[in-house]
Amino acid sequence: MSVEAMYQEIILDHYKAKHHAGLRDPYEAEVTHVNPSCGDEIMLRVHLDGDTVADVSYDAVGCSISQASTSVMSDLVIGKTVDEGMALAASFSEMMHSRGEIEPDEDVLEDAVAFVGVAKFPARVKCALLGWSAWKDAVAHALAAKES
Amino acid sequence: MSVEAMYQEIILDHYKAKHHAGLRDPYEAEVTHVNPSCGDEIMLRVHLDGDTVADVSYDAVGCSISQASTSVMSDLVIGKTVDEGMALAASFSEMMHSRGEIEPDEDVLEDAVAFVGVAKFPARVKCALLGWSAWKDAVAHALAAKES
Amino acid sequence: MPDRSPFWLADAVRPDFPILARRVGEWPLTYLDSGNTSQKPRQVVDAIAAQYLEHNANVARAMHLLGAEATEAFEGGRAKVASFIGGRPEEIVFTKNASEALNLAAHALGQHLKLGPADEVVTTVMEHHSNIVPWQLLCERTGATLRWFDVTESGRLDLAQAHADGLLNERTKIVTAAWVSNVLGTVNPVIELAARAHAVGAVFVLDASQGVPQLPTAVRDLGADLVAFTGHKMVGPTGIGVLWGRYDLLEKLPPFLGGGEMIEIVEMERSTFAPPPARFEAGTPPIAQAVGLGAAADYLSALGMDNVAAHERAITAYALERLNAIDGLRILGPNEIADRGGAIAFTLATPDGAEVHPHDLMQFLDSRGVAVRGGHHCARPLHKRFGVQSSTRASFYLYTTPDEIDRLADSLIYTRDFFTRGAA
Amino acid sequence: MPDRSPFWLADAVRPDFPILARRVGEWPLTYLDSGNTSQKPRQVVDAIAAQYLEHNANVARAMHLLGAEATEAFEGGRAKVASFIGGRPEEIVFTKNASEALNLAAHALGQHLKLGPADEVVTTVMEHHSNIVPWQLLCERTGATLRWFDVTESGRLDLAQAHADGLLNERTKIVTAAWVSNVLGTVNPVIELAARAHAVGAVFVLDASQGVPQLPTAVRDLGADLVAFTGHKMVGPTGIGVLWGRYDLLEKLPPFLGGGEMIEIVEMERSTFAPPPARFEAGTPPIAQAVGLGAAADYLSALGMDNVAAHERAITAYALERLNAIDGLRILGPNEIADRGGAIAFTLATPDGAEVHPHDLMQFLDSRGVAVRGGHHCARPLHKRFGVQSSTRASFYLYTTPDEIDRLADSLIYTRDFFTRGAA
Ligand SMILES: Cc1ncc(COP(=O)(O)O)c(C=O)c1O
Ligand SMILES: Cc1ncc(COP(=O)(O)O)c(C=O)c1O
Repeated sequence: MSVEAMYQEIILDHYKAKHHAGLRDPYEAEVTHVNPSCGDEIMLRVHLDGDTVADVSYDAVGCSISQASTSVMSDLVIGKTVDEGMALAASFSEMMHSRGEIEPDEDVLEDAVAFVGVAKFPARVKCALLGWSAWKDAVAHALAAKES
Repeated sequence: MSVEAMYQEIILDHYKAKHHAGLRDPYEAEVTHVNPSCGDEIMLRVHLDGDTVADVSYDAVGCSISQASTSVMSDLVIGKTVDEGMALAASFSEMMHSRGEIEPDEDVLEDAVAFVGVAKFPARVKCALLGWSAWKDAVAHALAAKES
Repeated sequence: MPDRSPFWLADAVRPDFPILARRVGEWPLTYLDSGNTSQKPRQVVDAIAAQYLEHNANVARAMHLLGAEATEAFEGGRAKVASFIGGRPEEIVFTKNASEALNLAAHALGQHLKLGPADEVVTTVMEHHSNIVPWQLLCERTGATLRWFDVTESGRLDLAQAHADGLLNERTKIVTAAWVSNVLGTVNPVIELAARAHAVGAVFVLDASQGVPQLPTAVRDLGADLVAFTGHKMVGPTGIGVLWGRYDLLEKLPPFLGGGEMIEIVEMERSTFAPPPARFEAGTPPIAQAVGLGAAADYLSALGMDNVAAHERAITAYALERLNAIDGLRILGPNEIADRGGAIAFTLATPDGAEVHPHDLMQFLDSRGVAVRGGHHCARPLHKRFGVQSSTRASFYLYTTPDEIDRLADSLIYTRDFFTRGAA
Repeated sequence: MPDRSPFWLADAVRPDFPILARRVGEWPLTYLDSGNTSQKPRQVVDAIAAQYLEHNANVARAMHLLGAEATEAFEGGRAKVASFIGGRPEEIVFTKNASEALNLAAHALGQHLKLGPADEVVTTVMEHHSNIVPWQLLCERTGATLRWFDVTESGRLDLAQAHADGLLNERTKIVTAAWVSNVLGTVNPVIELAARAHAVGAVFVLDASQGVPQLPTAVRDLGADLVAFTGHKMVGPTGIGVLWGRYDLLEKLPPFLGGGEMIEIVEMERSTFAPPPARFEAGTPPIAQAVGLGAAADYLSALGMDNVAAHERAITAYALERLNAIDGLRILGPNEIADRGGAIAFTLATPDGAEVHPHDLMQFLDSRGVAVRGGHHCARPLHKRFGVQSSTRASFYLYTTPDEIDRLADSLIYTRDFFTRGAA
């Protein structure tokens, strides 16, 4: 697959106009994740309302893949339950580690299916996962905070 | 040259019965030298009487080459002036670094000419020089002590 | 040879580097990441293979035939490296890379100078992380304060500001800087820095990782007390670096790593240590790597480091010309060839002003066979100083051709236009 | 294969080691110094050459095609080494040799455990200098006390005496020992030592430099918290060593060397560090060496470490038999094959009781093509404990044949007789 095909319109659109970007209140957990090999960084907040992901807000610098993936992620998980969000994260991660050999389910992953091409470029898989890992980590923190 | 030829009778004789061995009083300087690659060690004392090397005594462990060379050295320098001893040390060192290509002067180096064969075995040159370096170092210390 | 092409060296050496004939899909490989690591000529790889297959043994402590051959080859490597930089063999300490050499310098100097809370260590904001973090860790251990030279907008050390701020003063115990910046390409005024450090009684440590590969080096003329560099950037193997030191300073430094080979007498209660360089080389040294690095020094010497430096200048000048002609491209650091090495870092924006992220840029270039580096190049503080998160870096070496620069420029334009279309 | 020779492995592998076909004058080379460093098969040398000539680039930070290939090859090496010892890739820290691995352990543990004057570190008198000096330096830095296990006359750790002396107690913070002694060949009761260390709450560090090359290794079963070993003794390249650690311990340890690759975020004021193993790998790692070590692990795995260990036992048993039959020869350490590795150190005396010095012995053997090591083998305290200044050591590996043992025995007799004649 060509690199041009990997950079699908959807990805470039999200990159140009990131959804849910910026840091907002209220939030229960804030985390910073870094991809040290390329320097991409993200600070991400999660606000839970009961079991529901009420908001995800973030401040991030990085490549189009990491930025667009974070934007798509925020679209997908906001309004879902934590469990649904985690299931999405697992599906996305599975797709990204498939080297492009899984046919992703567009009904589930929506815009995120655009990243299936990225899975063919192992060096970029980390980029696509950066926002998702930050989100999972932040949710874990938020749940832990609720417990105690 | 064969290894058997390198181990001349003279060397083995000195090895079996080391001349001037043991640590004696009086002395002006005592040094310890080590060959870390093989573990050979020597503690050596020098007693100067004016400009004359009145005694060299030592306690050493090591191979036949280092032991015999120290024994021969003590024979050569005891009773000589410091300058004569240093000149001998220089001649010996020159012979040892010649890779066996110098014809040593038996009138000057006496028994020490037996070590010319050792010069053909670079790994053993350090062995033959151990006692001589210790002697030069001890003399330097003794002279320095006299100065101050 | 007045009618020789200014780029004759590349044509002469390329047959020695079979990897440069590789293709990336339909494109020829265009390797412009030599500042990261250089390619290796057959001569170096063959020397390493011959060492393993014909002369392999441990050194120093093995005195049989193979041991003698291995020791001669290993110490021969040390002697070649020494003469390559105008030093003496006993001043060459082999480490695993430049980073270890700098950590060794930090540990040994810290202990030797009895560094404490009243002392200051000075580095620069343009350093590679390997010449920042060891000094941060040293300051953390000892309570000393880390300070640094800033840079000007054009990417030169801001000596005037440093002077005004009294950056170097009687509290300064160690000053360190890179000879050549791995990002900006800036060649720093090493002799002047050394003199300023010495004027306040400080030790001057030079990170020559990007200097030794490109410039003829006479280590004594640079004025530095300790000099670190790395094998893999000078057509040599990975797994070996060098710390050169003035012998009278090395002699005073305590050991860093302990173990076999660096000792004199070991008792369970205490040990004494060998003289330099052995004192700083604990355990089995990088034997085959020293042989390989010796072969690398021979290879470069045979070509002539003057020729290598002239080629670097010519190809960098050509690259500056081609890159400066690209709309939206902004070069970080010196934009003229004076006092400049063969690394060019830049950012690229589409006509609407949006930056093409270096990571995306790199990927597009790679798809056309052009290998550059995107990121902060182990110099995050410098990028922050320039207000950018990251950059793209093309870096050149003796085998780089003007055709490769053309392919770089064409690919940059293509990529910028792709992202411009995306915006439309 | 019931009628296979017990030494079939050597015949099978010798063609892979061209150096073993060398001659020393009129004699065939008899390489019996594998405990010092092993020879390398073509497969390992070819893997290194291919890495340099076809896939060379820096790792992790280079994301172009060659960078991806180099990263995959390098991390592939890590994965192979991990599976060779039954560990996980993220538990494998690459160092330059075993000595650096042990120094890293000493520095990181010392800081992590906040070692101080009330604490004790325990090693053994049979250690290689590389497992003594780092702990001496640690104790010097922190004020802790270094203590050690003694050995019995037969060369085993004296556990009874240690128990009686309360060697391990509530002050003990670190216990370290060799798996297999590089001098005596003793295989130490690692699992028991680990359990005793853990019983007093201490961390157990294993020097497996002579163990991993010879014995099937399942690092989790050994019970050690940190395990060090070295590439060049296991048919791998020089310039690479390994520190394996339990991940939950590695995760808690502070960095040792600072620089590129081991960081997370660098600011001039402070830095944060990457998770293990990167945290402990500052600078460009030994890339080609990791590829070579991976090939070495593959080579040994394909033969089967059970077979390698069986060969080591068989050849050592044969050597013990031949050497014990030589008048005047005294073996240091275990004289039976149980719990014994493939290194035999000995002294040799003429009938009048005079020792043939190991250095002289070695030279005579070398003149007949037999390569052994004479000296203290980086274990001076152990030699002192046995009341000898030095010894001669023959050490074997998968390619050692009974013919070679015969040549060793014949040469020893010849040399003893030469020095006997000298005495007459
Ligand atoms: C038992 C033991 N520990 C440590 C070492 C040190 O290994 P290296 O020299 O590769 O650091 C050796 C080998 O020399 C050894 O035999
Ligand atoms: C200026 C500079 N210093 C230090 C280093 C570190 O060298 P190494 O990674 O070989 O330790 C590099 C290269 O990465 C460099 O460019």
